[in-house]
Amino acid sequence: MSVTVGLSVGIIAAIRRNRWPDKVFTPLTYLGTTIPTFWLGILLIYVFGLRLGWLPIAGYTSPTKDFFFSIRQTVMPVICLSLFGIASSARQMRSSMLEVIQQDYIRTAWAKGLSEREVIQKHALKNSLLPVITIMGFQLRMIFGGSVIVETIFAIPGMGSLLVSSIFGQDYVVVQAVTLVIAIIVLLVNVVVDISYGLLDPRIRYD
Amino acid sequence: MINKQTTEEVVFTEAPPQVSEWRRLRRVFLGRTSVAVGAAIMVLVLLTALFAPLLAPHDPYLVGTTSPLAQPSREHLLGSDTLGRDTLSRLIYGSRTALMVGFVTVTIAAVIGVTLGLIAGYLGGIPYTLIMRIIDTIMCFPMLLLALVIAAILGGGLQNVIIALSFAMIPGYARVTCAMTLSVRENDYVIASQLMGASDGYTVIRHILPNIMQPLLVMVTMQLGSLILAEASLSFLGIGIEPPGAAWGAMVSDGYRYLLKSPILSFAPGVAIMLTVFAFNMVGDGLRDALDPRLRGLL
Amino acid sequence: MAEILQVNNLVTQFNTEAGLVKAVDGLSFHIKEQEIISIVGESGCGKSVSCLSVMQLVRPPGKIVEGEVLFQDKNLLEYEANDSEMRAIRGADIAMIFQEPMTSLNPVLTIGHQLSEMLIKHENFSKEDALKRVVELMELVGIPDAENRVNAYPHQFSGGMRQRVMIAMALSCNPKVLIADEPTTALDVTTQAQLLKLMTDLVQRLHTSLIIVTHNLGLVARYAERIYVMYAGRVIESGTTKEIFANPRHPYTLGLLRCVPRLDDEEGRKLEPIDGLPPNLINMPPTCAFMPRCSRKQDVCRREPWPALEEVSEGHFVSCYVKSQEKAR
Amino acid sequence: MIGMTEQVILQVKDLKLHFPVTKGLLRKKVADVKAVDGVTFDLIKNETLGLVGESGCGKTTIGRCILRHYQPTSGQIIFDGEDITKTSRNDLRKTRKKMAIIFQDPYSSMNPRTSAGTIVAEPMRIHKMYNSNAEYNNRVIELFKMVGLDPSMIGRYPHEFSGGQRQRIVVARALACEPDLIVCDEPISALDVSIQAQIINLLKELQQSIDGLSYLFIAHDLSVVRHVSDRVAVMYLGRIVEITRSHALYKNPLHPYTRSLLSAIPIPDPFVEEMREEIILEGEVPSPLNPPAGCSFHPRCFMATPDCAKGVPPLRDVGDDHKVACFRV
Repeated sequence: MSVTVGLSVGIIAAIRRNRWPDKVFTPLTYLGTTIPTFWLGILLIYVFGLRLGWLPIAGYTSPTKDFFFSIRQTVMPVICLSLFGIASSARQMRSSMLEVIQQDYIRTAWAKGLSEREVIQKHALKNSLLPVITIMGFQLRMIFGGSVIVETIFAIPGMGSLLVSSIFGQDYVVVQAVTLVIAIIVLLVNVVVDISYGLLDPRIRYD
Repeated sequence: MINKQTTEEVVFTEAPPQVSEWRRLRRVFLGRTSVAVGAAIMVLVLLTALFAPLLAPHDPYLVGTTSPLAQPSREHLLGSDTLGRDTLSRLIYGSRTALMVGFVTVTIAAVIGVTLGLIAGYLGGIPYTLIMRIIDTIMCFPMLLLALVIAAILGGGLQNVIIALSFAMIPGYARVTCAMTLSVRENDYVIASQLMGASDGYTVIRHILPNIMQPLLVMVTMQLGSLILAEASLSFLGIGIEPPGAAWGAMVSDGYRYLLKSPILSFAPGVAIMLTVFAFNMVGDGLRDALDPRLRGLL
Repeated sequence: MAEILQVNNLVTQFNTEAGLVKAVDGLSFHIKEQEIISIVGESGCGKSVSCLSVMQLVRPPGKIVEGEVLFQDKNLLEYEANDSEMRAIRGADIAMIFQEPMTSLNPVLTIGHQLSEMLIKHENFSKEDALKRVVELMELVGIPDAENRVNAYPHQFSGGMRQRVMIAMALSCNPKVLIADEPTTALDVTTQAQLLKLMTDLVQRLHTSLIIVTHNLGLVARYAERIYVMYAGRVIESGTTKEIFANPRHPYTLGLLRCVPRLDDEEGRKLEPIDGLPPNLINMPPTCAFMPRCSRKQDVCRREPWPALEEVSEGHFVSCYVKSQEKAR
Repeated sequence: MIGMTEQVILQVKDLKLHFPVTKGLLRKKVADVKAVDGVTFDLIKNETLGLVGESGCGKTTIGRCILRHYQPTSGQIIFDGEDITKTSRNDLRKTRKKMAIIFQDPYSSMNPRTSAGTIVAEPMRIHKMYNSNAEYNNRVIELFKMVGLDPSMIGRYPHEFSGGQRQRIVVARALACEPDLIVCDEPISALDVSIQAQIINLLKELQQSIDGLSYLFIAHDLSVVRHVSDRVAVMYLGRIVEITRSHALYKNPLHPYTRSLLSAIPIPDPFVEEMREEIILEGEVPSPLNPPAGCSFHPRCFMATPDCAKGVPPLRDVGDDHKVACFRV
């Protein structure tokens, strides 16, 4: 999923704080959280689909049918969906890291004579990931919200566009069903987040 | 008396000289370019919305002021849409829709959410469990989907969009307020007030509310940005404003079909949305940094 | 015995939004091999910042402006803060124990991991050997059931036990100098006594020099051989503990000794507080910083700049124009 | 022995407070934390009773019970002739007017968004003591003068005061409704050494000038408690182990815990320190969740015999207003 991409980019952006990567990435993350998904989709279609003609503008093909065409079709929707996630997890990671390096135990790590790389990797990273993981749960929900729009724009027959069309068609049984499915997925994700939180933070253990 | 106040002591105080909140605010808002630009855009958008009838060069609802899908010209700076309506005027009127939905929704959501959060956080026990369980359940659904479904059940129209978005926003406020109340409640001055014999209402209004106001203000500002984004998304999907009303999201959606012929039609409202959201986020960011006590001394 | 660590004219400043804070303002002190000295002062007098400056661990906006930190005749301030030379000294030659045992250990790493890190880094231990040594170290500092608790996390330890871990960590590479910054302030009295006894016993066995940084005059009297009294970023009086307690010459030292309640007080003794408030270190006037609170000040104190340290008897230095002759009690 | 002429303002009889420990979703009770486990003492009008012990011994909890912040599990608290464990919420308001509390941390004791004058006036306004703003103002000015603050600082906000000045404001607030009892919960331990004496002296002077003002002085520092109190109660794991006149406590401590506690506190005098015997206690304070059987101190006690594990020693009078809970004395 695109969340993984988002997080790894976020970490890289965060660790190189206050140097040139920070100066480049941070404004970009602001841009990423303010750009409307649907508008980004249209921009992408306009530039890569219509002007340059590199990628197909819409539709969905099963990867078993035509693998490469399918990949090319999914590039733009994935970028669209993941940009917000990448941007906001990068921002979260950065501020969380900045907070962690102020802590007493980081001072202890410095006092041990460790190098910057060791201090960051061994002592700061795990701690600063904790709040980011909580945010990731939220992000997944945002992606579900976004998928409604992205599927509409790129004419992908998915759950989101099904929901929209059934809402307009006033087919409430389908609306109910789709909502239920999404709620269950979100719940499952929350459980996964909770479990990984417990694995990372020894202070939280479940009976 | 033990502690004689001498003139010399005025020079030597233990408490560091504090930089007043206004000064910090000014420093953050003028010192950081992004925040300053954000604040400027925000003021601009607010003024545009307020004086839309004076600023708009044409009637935004008048069909056929020029030929349909006209390209930008001196008369029509941003061209016209399929019905020949002036895009710039519709853009200006669209700011009203965006801000109106934003402000009204934030107000409704904040009032209800903060009240719920205060009750849950201050009383604890059964009210806490009850309120937080309901909040958690609502939070299982993505905000946009929730608003979409509610709007679908209630039917279109701006009013229902506001209701739907408010409902989707309440859990956020309730959660944040509850968490802050729980931490403020632990302060000795709250306990002291209770032990003096103050009533719960007095304690909440005098001691808790004033001390959670600042972070709430930051949250409200930030959420205005995401609300404008959400409203745009809904109107893009065709929910919300009814024709011939102007909304940015709907304008993007209209222009989308004529992307090759007249790209400006969907680009212009997109830029407007982005700038406005950016402005509110920046101002919120600036407020947060200026008001964060942990950053005191660092800025 | 030879001086192992010598700090000369150290100046550390913090550039804050409220103004320039001279946290340490021309501090000099030294410690000999196997000596136990104490730096005494109230909060905000710059004692913690001095320790961090020695290790070059001052964080921005703090900055070491000038001075020398001579360790085995090398000036540590010539190294960049995160140079490999500086890092090789940190932990291995000069170790530090911090005030807050609750927050000074990394919550997500095991005790064993945190203790073995320095052994692997500075002493080239293998992972297995390091863990064996860690168990020995934990037993040395009196942590019961060390074998099993190697894999525990800090939150499973009490404050006292965590500070024992910190002591074990600090002494793991046999440092030449151990700096303990308010090591027991956050702990209970009986735990405090346990830990200081442990620490002083261990440094004697390991031939380590110990600097106890504290505001507690009782601890100083019990454990330190020499003391430095700090006020507003400077040493205002120094000498052997017995000399200072018997003949305090600076009015501030005298005031400190008279304002604390003692267990062996006569019934009805009235405490004599020091008037006024500790100074805030922004925009300090050039005169003696204690002058506004001083009950023995004379005209010369208002006119002249802060007096230099002056030797009044062998090894007893004081920075004061008046030099009180009164006894502490 | 309490003389007939002395008026008892507060009587605590067999006070117990057990916090249930719950587990799981259904909040099933699995155990009790016996924070306070059968405490009995009297407080005489105009007297200061010191309550001393290490963290977790229940001293703060007792203070909070007396103010009915916590509802005791059993026992009686008789304040001014009335058992306040059973008063209704409405009548409690009247009782609370006659009691006040001073907290440890002067920074969190005051709402940062209200001015010093408003803070001091708050209890009076809650109890609607006066009719006009001018009357409130005059009383606030009077209180400011009483605690040694310049009345011109009434309009200032908490962050503009130093720690010591804030604690004076808190004292002024506590005095506002002319209470009979002030619970001082570690009122000086967050302050600087040179400021502590100012607050101690202030509290003592106020007691001398205000007729009928009693203090319950809770602290961990025995030298401070001994200095301010007429009588001292030493607590260990929710129980009082020794209670006596304060000067007798240093001269003739009976309970082994009191003796080791006294020994753990260093005296700021190197000459005295050389002569003192050191009793270093083994181990740490056990968890009140699972206290040792019998005398809860026996696992750490240097005087313990096997019999000590068999029963809880009662607090018995050994004459001269001295009570101790130990089988061996």
